Amino acid sequence: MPSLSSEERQQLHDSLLELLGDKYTFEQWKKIARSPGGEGFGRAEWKEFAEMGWLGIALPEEVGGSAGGLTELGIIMAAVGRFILLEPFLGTVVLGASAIEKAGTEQQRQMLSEVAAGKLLLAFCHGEPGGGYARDWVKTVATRDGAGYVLTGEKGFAIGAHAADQLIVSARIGSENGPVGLFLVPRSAAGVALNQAPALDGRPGATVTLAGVKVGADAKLGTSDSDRLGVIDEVIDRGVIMACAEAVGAMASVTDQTVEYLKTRQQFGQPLSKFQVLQHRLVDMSVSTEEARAIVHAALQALDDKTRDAQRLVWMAKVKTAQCARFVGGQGIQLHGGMGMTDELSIGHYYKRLTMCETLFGDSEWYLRQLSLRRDAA
Amino acid sequence: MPSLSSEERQQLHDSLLELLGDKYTFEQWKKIARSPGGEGFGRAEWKEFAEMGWLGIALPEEVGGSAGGLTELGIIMAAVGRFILLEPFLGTVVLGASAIEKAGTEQQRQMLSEVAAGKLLLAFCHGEPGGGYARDWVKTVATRDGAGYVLTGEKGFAIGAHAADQLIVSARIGSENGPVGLFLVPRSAAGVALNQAPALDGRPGATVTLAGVKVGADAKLGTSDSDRLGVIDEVIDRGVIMACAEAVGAMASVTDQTVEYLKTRQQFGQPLSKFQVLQHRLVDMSVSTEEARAIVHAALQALDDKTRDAQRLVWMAKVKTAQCARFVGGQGIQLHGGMGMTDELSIGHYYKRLTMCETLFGDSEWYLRQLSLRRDAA
Amino acid sequence: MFIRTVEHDTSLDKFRAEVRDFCERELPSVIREKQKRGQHLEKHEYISWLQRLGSRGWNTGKWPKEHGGLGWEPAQFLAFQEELGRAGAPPLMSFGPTMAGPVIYTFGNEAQKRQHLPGIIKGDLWWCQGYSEPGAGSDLAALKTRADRDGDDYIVNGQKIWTSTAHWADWMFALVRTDQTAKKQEGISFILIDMKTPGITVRPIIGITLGHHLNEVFFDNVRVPIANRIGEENKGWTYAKFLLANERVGNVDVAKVEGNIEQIRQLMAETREAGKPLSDDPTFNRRLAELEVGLATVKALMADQLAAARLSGAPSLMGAAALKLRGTELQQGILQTGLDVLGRHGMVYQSDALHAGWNGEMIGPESSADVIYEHLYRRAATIYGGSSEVQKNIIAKGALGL
Amino acid sequence: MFIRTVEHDTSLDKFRAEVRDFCERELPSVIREKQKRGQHLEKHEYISWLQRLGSRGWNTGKWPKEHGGLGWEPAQFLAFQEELGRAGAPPLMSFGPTMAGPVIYTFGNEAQKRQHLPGIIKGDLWWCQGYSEPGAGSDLAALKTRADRDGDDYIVNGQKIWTSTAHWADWMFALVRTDQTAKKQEGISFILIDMKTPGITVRPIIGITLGHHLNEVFFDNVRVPIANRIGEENKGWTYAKFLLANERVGNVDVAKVEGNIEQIRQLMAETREAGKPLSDDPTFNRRLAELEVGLATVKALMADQLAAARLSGAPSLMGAAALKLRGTELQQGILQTGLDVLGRHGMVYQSDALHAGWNGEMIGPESSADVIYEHLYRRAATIYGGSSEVQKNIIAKGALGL
Repeated sequence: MPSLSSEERQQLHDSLLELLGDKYTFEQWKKIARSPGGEGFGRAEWKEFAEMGWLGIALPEEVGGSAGGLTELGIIMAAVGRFILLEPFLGTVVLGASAIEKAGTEQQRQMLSEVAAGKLLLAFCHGEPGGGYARDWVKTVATRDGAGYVLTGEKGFAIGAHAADQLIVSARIGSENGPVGLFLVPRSAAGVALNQAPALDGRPGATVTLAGVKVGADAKLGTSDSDRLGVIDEVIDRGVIMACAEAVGAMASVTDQTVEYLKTRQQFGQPLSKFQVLQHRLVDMSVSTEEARAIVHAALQALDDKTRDAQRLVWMAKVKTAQCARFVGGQGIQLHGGMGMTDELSIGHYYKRLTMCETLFGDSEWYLRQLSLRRDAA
Repeated sequence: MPSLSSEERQQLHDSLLELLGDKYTFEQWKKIARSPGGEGFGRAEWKEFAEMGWLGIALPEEVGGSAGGLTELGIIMAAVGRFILLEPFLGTVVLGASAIEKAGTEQQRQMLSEVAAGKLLLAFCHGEPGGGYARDWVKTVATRDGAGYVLTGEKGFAIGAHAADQLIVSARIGSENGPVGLFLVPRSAAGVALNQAPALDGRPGATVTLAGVKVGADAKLGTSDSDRLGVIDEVIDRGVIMACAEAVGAMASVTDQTVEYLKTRQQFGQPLSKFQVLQHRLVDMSVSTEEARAIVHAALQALDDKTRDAQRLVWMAKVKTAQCARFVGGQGIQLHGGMGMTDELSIGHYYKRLTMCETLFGDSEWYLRQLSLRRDAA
Repeated sequence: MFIRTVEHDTSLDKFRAEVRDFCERELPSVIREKQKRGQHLEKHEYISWLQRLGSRGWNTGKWPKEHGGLGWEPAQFLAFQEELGRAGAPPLMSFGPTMAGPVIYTFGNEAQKRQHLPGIIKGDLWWCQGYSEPGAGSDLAALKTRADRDGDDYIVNGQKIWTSTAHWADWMFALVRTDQTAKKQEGISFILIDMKTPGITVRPIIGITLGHHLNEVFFDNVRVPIANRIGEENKGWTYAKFLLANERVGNVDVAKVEGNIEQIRQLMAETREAGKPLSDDPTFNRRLAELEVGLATVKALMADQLAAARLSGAPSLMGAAALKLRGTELQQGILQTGLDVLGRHGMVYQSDALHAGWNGEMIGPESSADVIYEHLYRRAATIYGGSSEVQKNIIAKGALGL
Repeated sequence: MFIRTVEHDTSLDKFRAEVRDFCERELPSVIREKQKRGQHLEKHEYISWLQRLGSRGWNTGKWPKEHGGLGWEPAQFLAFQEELGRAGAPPLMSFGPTMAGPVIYTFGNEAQKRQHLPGIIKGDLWWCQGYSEPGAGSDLAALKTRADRDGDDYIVNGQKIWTSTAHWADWMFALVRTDQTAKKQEGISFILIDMKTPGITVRPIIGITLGHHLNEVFFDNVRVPIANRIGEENKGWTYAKFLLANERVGNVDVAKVEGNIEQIRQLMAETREAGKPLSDDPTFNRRLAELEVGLATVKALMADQLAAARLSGAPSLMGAAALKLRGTELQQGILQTGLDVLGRHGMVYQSDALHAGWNGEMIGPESSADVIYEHLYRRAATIYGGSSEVQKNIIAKGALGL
């Protein structure tokens, strides 16, 4: 798998931190998040990220990407986490783009150049009410309608769906027992109804009701009618590991912020950082971050190397990262005391984002179950 | 249920601590435990406990007992735990005696006066290989033989079986589908073979093979052939809560010992007890002990009051006590450092005994499972 | 070990029935409905309910009879809380009945008792707690808000922070520094402040819940009569600690915790994984069982503390600390489990749904917003009333002599 | 984040096959059999195997070639350990190859290298570690054993404790105080002591395992040539820390941990609950999965440390501390799970079965005694090599600047 050298990775990492540290301050974050009538993220910022080449990092060169590996995309997602960026990386660059790349025709894959250019926003609408985290629970049906299809069903909450240009919708082709296909559905198509709501972390998204939505034949990703659950599995795994990478960046920031806060906060005549109990807590936060970083790195590499145990490593990384995120996020608030409880400080927002990363695509208990059920895959 | 007043309980408690603190020092403990060719406990001590009235505390007055409640027996078991007494309280006074009391005929119950007098040692031989902690797993069969029975089967490891005068053996009457009865089997009866071995805590016990052991009609506890699984359930529950009470006493001692050790052990120019991390660890040990004490007390009272939720409380007490015992025992060793690892100091022996109490009759996970399966019983 | 006898009181069955019956008749349907939906009450709604309870003396049932209470035994108070919880009534208010009241009747003078106790008993007035300051969190005694004598008044200047429901409060009990030179615990006085006094500014703090519960309170030359001081000048720390022990026991509202578990059980039944309800899932059931074990333990610890309080007038500082530690951990554990269920609905947080009149469409189970609100709010449970770390310091020093 | 590239080396497959083949042919059947039963090896058995490994240079494969090693990359060393584990070979010995050796080739002089490295490479000689003392546990630098100059010798007096396998050792590397007046870290020297020197008494400590592994070692006017000092006098603390970082990485034997998990999996299959094997039990399977996640994490941390060691000659003190923390917690977690299985067999501990020639009847699965022994022995894993608390102090100071 092509990927950048260590030096190029270091440069990418440095440029992310430099630009974001400079421009994406927490004050700026609040402005974007709270902009009245806004979409919950910054269009201008998205454009700038595109110009930096970040959106196309893992896309093929022929669509304007850098042909980097998932490790490189992971470096970007870690920075996304470190600054709790509000822009739709997961929905568009990770899930949406990989669905199109893996399942789309040559022509459909041309859309990826618009992704790389920051001109196309995507949302991956797969999960459904009643399915929980199960990946194969699809009740939405795409019945044939001439050369095209009519989609009917309900899709669960997806962050960013409210602003996506195209929804990528899974549906069973022909009947409720048919193979699962993936369809491009314009958000503005007739029959698409969104129930917009914020997630725990305040990011808007929506559930989607498809009431006889007519789409053309070319709305289906790929040409065959074969079952796409395998592709969906890969797309979700990519979402999993990228949410983990994001969490690792967020945890690193929480740990840093908490160390700094305790060094300055005076109580009982000395900085809180002088209390051994708090020192050890910070150590546990730091080591937890390091644990997650190490196993996420190992999983990214396994994906890039396409090793046999890659999926299992991704799931293991999810388990460990979720557990660490819970601990680090919770302690971030605890050690900030009352300050951790206000909406004005960043620490609570990191906590919320970590909670999202922890549960997106399945929580640690769910993956432990999957790991124990599919031990033979090891 | 008759039980002593708070003042009488306090007196009982004080007399236990006074006598045992005086006579059952750890040096004495080692002498008893390591006596070459010994039985692993002290016969002389047992006699003395009988004279103090401790063995009959919860037995009826007509057999020489004090007609105390289980709360009083719990006070004794807590002292047993505090001094990690080696004598067969659980097997004889708790399990054996209650089986006879609950299932025996008037005549059989006369044996209890020998228990109270310290002249009869019992072992409760119920669990079997392959059964795990399941309480209804009985494959041993008692086929009829004239007026008596012939017992055939295998019983799992029971502490104290090596020295018991009578084994109380569960067996299915008539055939492998028959009702479960309880039988008194002299350890010396023909056809009884013991495989003696030490448990983790060094206390000897044995597995028992019954190869066509002939016993008389009066060996069966009670006269009817009705199923005794209900009685067995109650006997085991009594074992559970008394093992918990024992663990509470042992935890209190571990906490005290560790506090004392850290107050004297100098490192980095000050007593270890001055390090905040260790202070908070001791607090967690102390609070854990207190939690276990509180819920065990609540369960003892529920048993004495025969409330509807008594069994559920006993199981909950087991879960909590086992979890606390694991923590307290483990930290006892950890905070003693290398000293915790030698066979010469008491702390390792407390650790081992706590491990036994934790797992006897089922561990915390097993009871959590039972609690969640029988939620309707709440 | 196992020495104290807690009597098993079946005579409470009648009392329980009385409470049930009362709630049935008296709990306003708007409150009942809001409670069911996890919606937040307006102050006037809350007060109207507290006044009804007050008509029976139930807000302060556990107070001694001599001070206008009903002299309830611990078991009766627990039973009362349980029945309220089961009836879907709002939790009891603690600022007046559990915190201010006992300090006033224990350390206050006759005039103060006459002035303040009836309002607390009747449920008319709302209290808040002026303890924390920007520079005094864990280190409460480092507080700087000062009260300087001027004739018959103190002139109060300074700032309190994290003041729950200060925007609703009629009165605040507050710690202020009356001696600037003494060692920090020794220059503190305990005073009662009428929140309508000129010079007080209450500024909202929006929490991570997105709700307004906390406040900053600023004092700019606020005149408080010296007659409003409880007990002796500069002895406020003693009363503060007395109050804290009560507060910590009060931090653990057993009925509320029980209600939370019930709520989670319900969430599990309403949430499906590949079509099957989570209430069939062994892992979730195991967690539920573990939470129930935690509840039983906290109840047992609570029974001890209430018995101790009955014997000696207050819970032990050590016992209260242990109870607060484990009670708040349990609360967080329960609400974490709730969140783990809600992940399956996309972790949507429709905080607007917490207010009456919202007419959006709920995503996921009806209680979702309430559970997430509570989860976020209770992150503070191990911080407020003295953080868990502070509780452990207290036990280390006080109980273990470290 | 995610910057370093660890190459994925398929060329190791051939090496792995070579190790497998070697073990197949060279591992004595008596060792293989004992390993399978979890029985303890005699010293001569262990040495005979180490000598065979030594004939290939494999004891010290990760040493640089210039010092007689094979210059293995981290991945090759991990692969080697894994194959040994799978073949049922005993774990590698760390005192010589991981601890003494690297200190000697990094800080020792030519004569010392000539004298000591070949014996470590060949696997002929047994080393032990003279660090802990009765008054110097966590506070290692408080050690008191003194070495006073007398001509060309040091005269050593004092006591070491918790000395693993001192009763087998030919040599000890030890920390001794050579300056009684300097600040505690600054008066320490690192010396090599021939265990046959007159004046040394080794006294066994029977552990809670009931086995003899630990010792006290007494020094009564023991003459050690000054030529046996590594590096400069009074600079021993520097070498000691270098060694500790290696020791801590060595504390986590990944192959052994992997073997333990396999052992537990086997125990689960052999143990029944109401007739059904525990390997069908979802709770146990969940725990197994969690242990596997822990193992994967520790492996990832280990790969990092080995890479760091390759780049800079030694693992980072911080990274080694983190790895030691989590690695030993994992080990204890695995062995606790083993114990939880064995509770179902009555928690019998037939420690005699750990020695060859025992002909009793085993109660429960064949590995029971070994698992309990290991469980008890590994209680010390969070104590030896610097307790977990000490590791956290190291990270707090060194990595977080607290």
